Amino acid sequence: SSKGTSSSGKISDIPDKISKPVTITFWHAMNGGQEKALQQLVKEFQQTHKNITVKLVNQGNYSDLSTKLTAAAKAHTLPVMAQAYENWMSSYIKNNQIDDLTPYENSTKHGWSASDKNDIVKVFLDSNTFNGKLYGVPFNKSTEVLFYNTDYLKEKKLSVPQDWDQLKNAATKLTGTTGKKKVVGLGFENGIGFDYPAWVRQAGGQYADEKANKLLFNSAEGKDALNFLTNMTKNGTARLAGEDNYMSGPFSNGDVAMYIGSSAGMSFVQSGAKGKVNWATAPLPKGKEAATPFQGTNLVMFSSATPDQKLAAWELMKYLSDKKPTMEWAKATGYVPVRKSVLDDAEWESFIKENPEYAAAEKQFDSGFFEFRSPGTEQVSNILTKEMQAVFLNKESVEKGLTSAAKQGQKVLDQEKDN
Amino acid sequence: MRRGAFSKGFIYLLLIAGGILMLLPFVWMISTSLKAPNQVMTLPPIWLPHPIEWSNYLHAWHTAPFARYLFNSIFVAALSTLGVLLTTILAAYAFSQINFYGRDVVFSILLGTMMVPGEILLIPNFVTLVKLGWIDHYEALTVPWMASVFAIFLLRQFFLSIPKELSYAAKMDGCSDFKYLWLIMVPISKPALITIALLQVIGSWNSFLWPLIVTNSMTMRTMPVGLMAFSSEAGTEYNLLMVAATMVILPMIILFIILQKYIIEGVTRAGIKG
Amino acid sequence: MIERRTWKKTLRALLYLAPALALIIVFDVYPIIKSFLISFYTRYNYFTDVVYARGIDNYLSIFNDPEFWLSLRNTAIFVLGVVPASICLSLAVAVLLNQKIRFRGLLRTIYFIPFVTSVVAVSVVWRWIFHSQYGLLNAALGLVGISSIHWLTDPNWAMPALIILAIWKGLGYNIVIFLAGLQNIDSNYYRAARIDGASPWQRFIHITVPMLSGTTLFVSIIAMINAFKVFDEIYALFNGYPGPVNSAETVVYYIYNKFYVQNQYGIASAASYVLFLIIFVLTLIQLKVGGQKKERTRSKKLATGGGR
Amino acid sequence: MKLTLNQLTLRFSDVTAVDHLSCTVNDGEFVSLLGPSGCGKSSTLFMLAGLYQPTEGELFFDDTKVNTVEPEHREIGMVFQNYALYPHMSVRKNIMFPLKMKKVSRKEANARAVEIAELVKIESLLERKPAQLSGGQQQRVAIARALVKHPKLLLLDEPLSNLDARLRINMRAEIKRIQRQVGITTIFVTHDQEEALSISDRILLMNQGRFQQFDHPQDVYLHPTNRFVAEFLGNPPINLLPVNFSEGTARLVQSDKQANSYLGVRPEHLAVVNDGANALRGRSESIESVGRDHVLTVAIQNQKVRILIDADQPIKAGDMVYVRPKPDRAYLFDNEGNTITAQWNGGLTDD
Amino acid sequence: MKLTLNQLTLRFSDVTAVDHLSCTVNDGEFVSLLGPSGCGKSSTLFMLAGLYQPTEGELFFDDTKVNTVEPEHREIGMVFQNYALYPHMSVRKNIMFPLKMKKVSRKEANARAVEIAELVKIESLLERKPAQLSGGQQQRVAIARALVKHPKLLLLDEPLSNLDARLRINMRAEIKRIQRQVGITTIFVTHDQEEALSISDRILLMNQGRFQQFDHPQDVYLHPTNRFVAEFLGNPPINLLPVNFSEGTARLVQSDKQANSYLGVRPEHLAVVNDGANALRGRSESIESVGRDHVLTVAIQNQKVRILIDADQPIKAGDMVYVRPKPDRAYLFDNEGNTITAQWNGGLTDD
Ligand SMILES: Nc1ncnc2c1ncn2[C@@H]1O[C@H](COP(=O)(O)OP(=O)(O)OP(=O)(O)O)[C@@H](O)[C@H]1O
Ligand SMILES: Nc1ncnc2c1ncn2[C@@H]1O[C@H](COP(=O)(O)OP(=O)(O)OP(=O)(O)O)[C@@H](O)[C@H]1O
Ligand SMILES: [Mg+2]
Ligand SMILES: [Mg+2]
Repeated sequence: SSKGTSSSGKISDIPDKISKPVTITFWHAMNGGQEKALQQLVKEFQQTHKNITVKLVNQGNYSDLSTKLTAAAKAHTLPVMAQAYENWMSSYIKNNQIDDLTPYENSTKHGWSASDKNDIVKVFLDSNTFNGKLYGVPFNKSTEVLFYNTDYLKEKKLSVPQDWDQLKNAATKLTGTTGKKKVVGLGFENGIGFDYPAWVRQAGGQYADEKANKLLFNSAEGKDALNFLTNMTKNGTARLAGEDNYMSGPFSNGDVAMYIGSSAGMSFVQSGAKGKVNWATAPLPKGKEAATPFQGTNLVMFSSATPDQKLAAWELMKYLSDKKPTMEWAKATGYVPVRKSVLDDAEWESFIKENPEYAAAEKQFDSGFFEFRSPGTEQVSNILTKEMQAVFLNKESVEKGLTSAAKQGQKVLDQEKDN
Repeated sequence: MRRGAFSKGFIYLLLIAGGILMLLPFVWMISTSLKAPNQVMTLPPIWLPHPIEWSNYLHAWHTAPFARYLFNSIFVAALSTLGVLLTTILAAYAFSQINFYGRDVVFSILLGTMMVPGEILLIPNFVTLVKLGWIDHYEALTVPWMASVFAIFLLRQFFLSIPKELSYAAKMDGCSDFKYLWLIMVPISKPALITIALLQVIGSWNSFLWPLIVTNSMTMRTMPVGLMAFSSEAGTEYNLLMVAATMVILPMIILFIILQKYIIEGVTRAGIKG
Repeated sequence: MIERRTWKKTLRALLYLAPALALIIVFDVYPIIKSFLISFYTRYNYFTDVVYARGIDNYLSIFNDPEFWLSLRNTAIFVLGVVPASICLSLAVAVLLNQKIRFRGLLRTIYFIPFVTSVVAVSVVWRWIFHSQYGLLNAALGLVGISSIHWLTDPNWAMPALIILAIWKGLGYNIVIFLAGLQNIDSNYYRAARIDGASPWQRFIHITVPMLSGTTLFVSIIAMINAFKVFDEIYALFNGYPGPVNSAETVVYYIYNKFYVQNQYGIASAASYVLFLIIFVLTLIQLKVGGQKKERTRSKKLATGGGR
Repeated sequence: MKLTLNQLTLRFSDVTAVDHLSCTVNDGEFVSLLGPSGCGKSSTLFMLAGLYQPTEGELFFDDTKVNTVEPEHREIGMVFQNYALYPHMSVRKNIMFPLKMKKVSRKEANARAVEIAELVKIESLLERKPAQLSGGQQQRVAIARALVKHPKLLLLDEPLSNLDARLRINMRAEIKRIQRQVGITTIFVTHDQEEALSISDRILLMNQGRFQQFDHPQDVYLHPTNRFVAEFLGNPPINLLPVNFSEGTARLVQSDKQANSYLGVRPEHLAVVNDGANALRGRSESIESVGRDHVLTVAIQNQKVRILIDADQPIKAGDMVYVRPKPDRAYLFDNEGNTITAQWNGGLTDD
Repeated sequence: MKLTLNQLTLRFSDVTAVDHLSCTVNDGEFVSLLGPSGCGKSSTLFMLAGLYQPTEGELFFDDTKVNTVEPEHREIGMVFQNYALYPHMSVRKNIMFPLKMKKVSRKEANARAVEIAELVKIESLLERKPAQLSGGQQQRVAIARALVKHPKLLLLDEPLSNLDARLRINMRAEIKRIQRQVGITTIFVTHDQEEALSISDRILLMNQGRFQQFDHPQDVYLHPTNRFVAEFLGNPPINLLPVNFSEGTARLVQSDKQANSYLGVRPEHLAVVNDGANALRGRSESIESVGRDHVLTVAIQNQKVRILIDADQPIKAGDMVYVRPKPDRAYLFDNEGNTITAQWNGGLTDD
């Protein structure tokens, strides 16, 4: 199958301007406050783009959205644009369902200037680039941070951990009975397999080679990372969210002193911990290297749309990733802004002052990386989760767990490729 | 006599113990819906919210267009239930009273359709609805649910247990098969029909993925979709979610309280000797 | 009156069946056939329906997949754990609730509530009940000296936890059907049995159970089918994961995963048909066994059929 | 409507309920169907109604063959042995149902239902459900439902079995009146012989699915065509004495083995007389009074004979008496049970 | 077992089915319960069985109050008016069921079931399901089921209504025999008076839920305590003539208005005589023969009177005849229907 060439992606196809009113449908998975914020941005967009009507369609959560997109692709009723994760995008590209945005990006009339391109956080652009072509525009991005209970740290006279050793040390010290509570030092979310790439990177290793479609984590560094985690879970200084589902629960209860989790969880910690514990966030401690995964979706446009619609979609993408909108978006939702220039903005700075916990995320842009994007990655992470759980439960050795995960995962990737 | 009182007491004890277990999540739901966020996830759980946050209800109600959702839910549930009753009564009649060629084969095939996981059928059905042009229309929410193999199977079992004497008597009275079905079998099967209606309404009411998939506009969506507004990838606003969940299930509980009377009100067969 | 079959009757039956059949063919049979075909496509484009190769590779691949066998095993355990217990319990509760007792309406409503309560509320509370540290269940077990069980994080206990939840959740549904079935039993038979000296238990065994056999057969078939297709409960209890170390991964979870996560439509379809075949065979057996019993009770129908 | 049954047969898997039954019922006739329990009476009615398809044979209404006509098109009124009332309908609705099926206007249907309900004396029960009625009341509803539409053929399967004697006499008079008025051909199954004898135009007797006799009531009673009919009718039952019949004279014998035929005489056709000519000598054993009847039991050799006597007849237990049958009211049956029509001069001897 | 009913009352929402009924049934007695349809017979049995709780009053078995004893502990055998056979059990299983409940061994239970089935002549039907039986056969299964366990109290609700006369006589003799043998106290509801009169030790008569008379059969028949009893029993029914009774003499009057009492005479207690002393003069209207009965109808003034006559009495329609009641078999009832016990010298005149 031909990769990435889409029929309507040539510069010549891009209209000069939108002369007739055009309506674009935008399927998203933003709910509650996030949806309200998105609606607000779109409203503002439409005020400056009178010819464009944006129909926002809420398609539930991400998994519902994905299902719906699959169904729509099958029925040939895809919208003009949608949110998409990178690994979804690689499927869509394989099936020629989304458009290469490079011509738009480079279009003199409608594209980004060089400074624009530089301003957008590199890791975000890179994660949207497949075979040298841009297929998406970063939209709602989050990252992993370290949450910690400031009271507990103060009590044990610990400073915020900066690297693995400090982390391990703090976890050990924080574990035990504090007050009336039995406290565990460090917590991880249940889908630990999804975090594993970061740990491997921090250990100095590589998780996978995307081009070769090869998993590489079954390496010395991979083992180091897993050993590091396993030692802590086995001696009880670290735990998974487990039956508590999300770490935000036990953390805001004071049952866990620190945890590593998505910055998107902050609002939940905020409301859950209110009046119970004091807390703050910090960038992830580093191992041999600093490495922070960035997650979240991007905006894509589907090939089935008309040229006018595509141009309109591009305009919207451009707008949403512009400085002011992305700042508004970040402020309203807790996602990170996609432009570096935001960080120096006075408005943003005063916002950060009021909400210092949001600072941790943006501090990590430089150590940021994006996850392995091939079709099947999600499944590989699931396999890893399962095997890591088995290792934590002493059902398997680190060695065997990793080998088995690599074997199963590689099989999935190979199948996906054939698919 | 004393034994009777004793066993009655024992029955109550069992039923109430079981009842508490049944009620627990419901109570939790209501109590959570009245909590401030920081009381939601505490362990051990807080059962009596303090203070009681009535404002959660107001807040949740405004988060999504629940009035519209409510109307859609009622409309869709009513329509698809009526449809299901109609098709079910007719089909169950054929399966229970008419001995036709291929009856057992057709029935087996119908049974078979229940055994394929619905997850597999979602997308082909979506495609069909697109071809019919029903996406984002009430047709998509109702028509596919207007026939239910489960209901046909259930009603067939009931129809089979109606004494044939009644059909004889009806024929003597000059009643055609069709009229016999509507005037005798249907009223006598009231408990079964109400059960079917109840299960259908609840199924329709609680169905979430389907309305989400086959509709695109807010104005076409139903109550459970409203629950979406309170979850995100990283967590859930449980207190508001429980408000919404309470709003979603309350009509069902009221409906059940109304309908269960009719399920109890069985039909005695008196009037037929033997 | 059941009698000889004729073409005229067949035509009439078709008329009665037409509305239901039309819908079922369009929305059930057609997609089933369609996905059945897909289960034989080994290389093809799902979106354009262009098929490059057909074969039974999908089937071979699932049979060679240890994960599939694991999910099959888990499903079997689940079905065996849920169906008999659920039927017995719901029958018992239905019979009790059918008694002339006070607060009957209220109690019925209470038993019905789990069936309508939101899945999220249910899962949150059950996760609390199963919580190893703060949970109700462990507290109760602690009273009888059983030490704390890690219901949700120990792979050995995840399935029992899931089974308990599923029984609880399905109870109301079965009870409602049983209640409707109980209404169908004429009270005269209970009167006769009391005169014959039958105790409440004996009346249950000799009148209720046999006269309810049609309903029980129905409920057990439905319960079995539903148990084989279990999915939501797993999602709810383990928050989207198939339990610790996949200890609660069932066939439908497997299928879901293949279809919606991995986009392996052919394999997912193939797995569906393996599941289908298993359920179908078991249902036929159930119908046969249950049907024989009913044959005996309903032989009057056959007999009138003799008057040709 | 004339009714013709031609070799009508109904077989269940292993039982022949009705066995080649042939007869013709005239238009407007009132026929009672009599026979022992399980002899096929209900089955016959069900075939007439079209509810059972005959296994063999033909059925004609007037001159149309109706074997395959659907029951609902036969215009029949039927009272089922087990009532078969619609449990979910009130008495009123039950009775109105056949009229509703005939699309009679609601108002008229109601009026007619009320009228017929008064006739069967259930007018005060109209709003009740069948489950709230006594057995006899249910039965009366069933009668009302069958009569209300003035059917062309009325099939009554023991319609009065649960009614008290007084009501029963009333009801049958009413049924008979309506039947006459409208001229409905009626088949009436009953176990009450007195009833059958008093209201039927003709009586059809069946046994084990087979035809026995079809005649006017007094003929069936007084001129039975076989021993079954003679034995079946009459209360107290007919006396049957083993006799050796030859040359116009019947001689009482000791045992069935020695008998070549049986002499049947009904208790009311035996008289206690003073002389021994054509009479049998025996010892009076007991006198029983039941209501208005006084039954004398006489032992003649080793046979017991019952005789109906007047209350004032001065006979005591232990008396030796002569018993003589009315000559034209004594029947001779051969060993197969058929009536011997050969000349019998009334000669009778006990030695 | 002795049975005592004390002011037993049963009310349904708006109907009083049984109204303060009191009586005592002796141990081992065979009592028939008689009364018009809907008078509360079945309801009374249901209370005795414990299936209905009396609204008022008390019920004693021997000397124990049993109002609240559960039916299953009362050791009762019952034939329901609607049979209530277990449809899912074969005839054999139906009959064995009460024994199974008593934990009688399978083998013995089966033997007893077969034995009793032979008694009611259904031994060939043991493997059938109730739905495959005729009405009478079902009824016999119900009888067998009630008898098989030799209960302490036997309640029979019209157990023979669907049996033919011959079988009926057989059955009742068998029931009576078992009842005697085991000494079971039995309450028997029937509509067949002849039956009630012939097998009961005593007859209890009810009307509209209320007690009427409880006496030995011939007493009820010959000495009715009120007009209801007199009218209810007897076939053809008693003749009731409006009379003016004074000074020991009854004078026939034209209409009910003029009457201060009624003279009741059963048809068999009226004789056609030659002289007019204490007799009424009338015109013979018709003679009907029904089975063995010959009923002469005589018009006396504007009253119709039925008389049972002998077949050979030489009376033709149109004859003028004198009709005279047997003096001690004629009853006087006052306007409330109570029997007037005042001296009546048999004097009777029609003017
Ligand atoms: N469930 C009920 N609800 C209301 N009234 C009832 C109910 N059952 C019986 N009755 C009424 O109570 C009265 C007595 O009924 P019961 O069945 O005892 O009569 P019965 O003497 O047995 O009559 P039958 O000879 O007709 O069977 C009747 O008038 C009947 O209509
Ligand atoms: N469904 C059936 N299957 C098998 N045998 C049957 C069935 N129905 C009736 N029979 C048998 O057929 C014979 C005739 O039954 P039918 O009901 O006609 O008798 P009946 O004359 O009405 O008797 P009764 O006076 O007892 O009601 C009986 O021996 C009966 O057992
Ligand atoms: Mg019959
Ligand atoms: Mg009764």
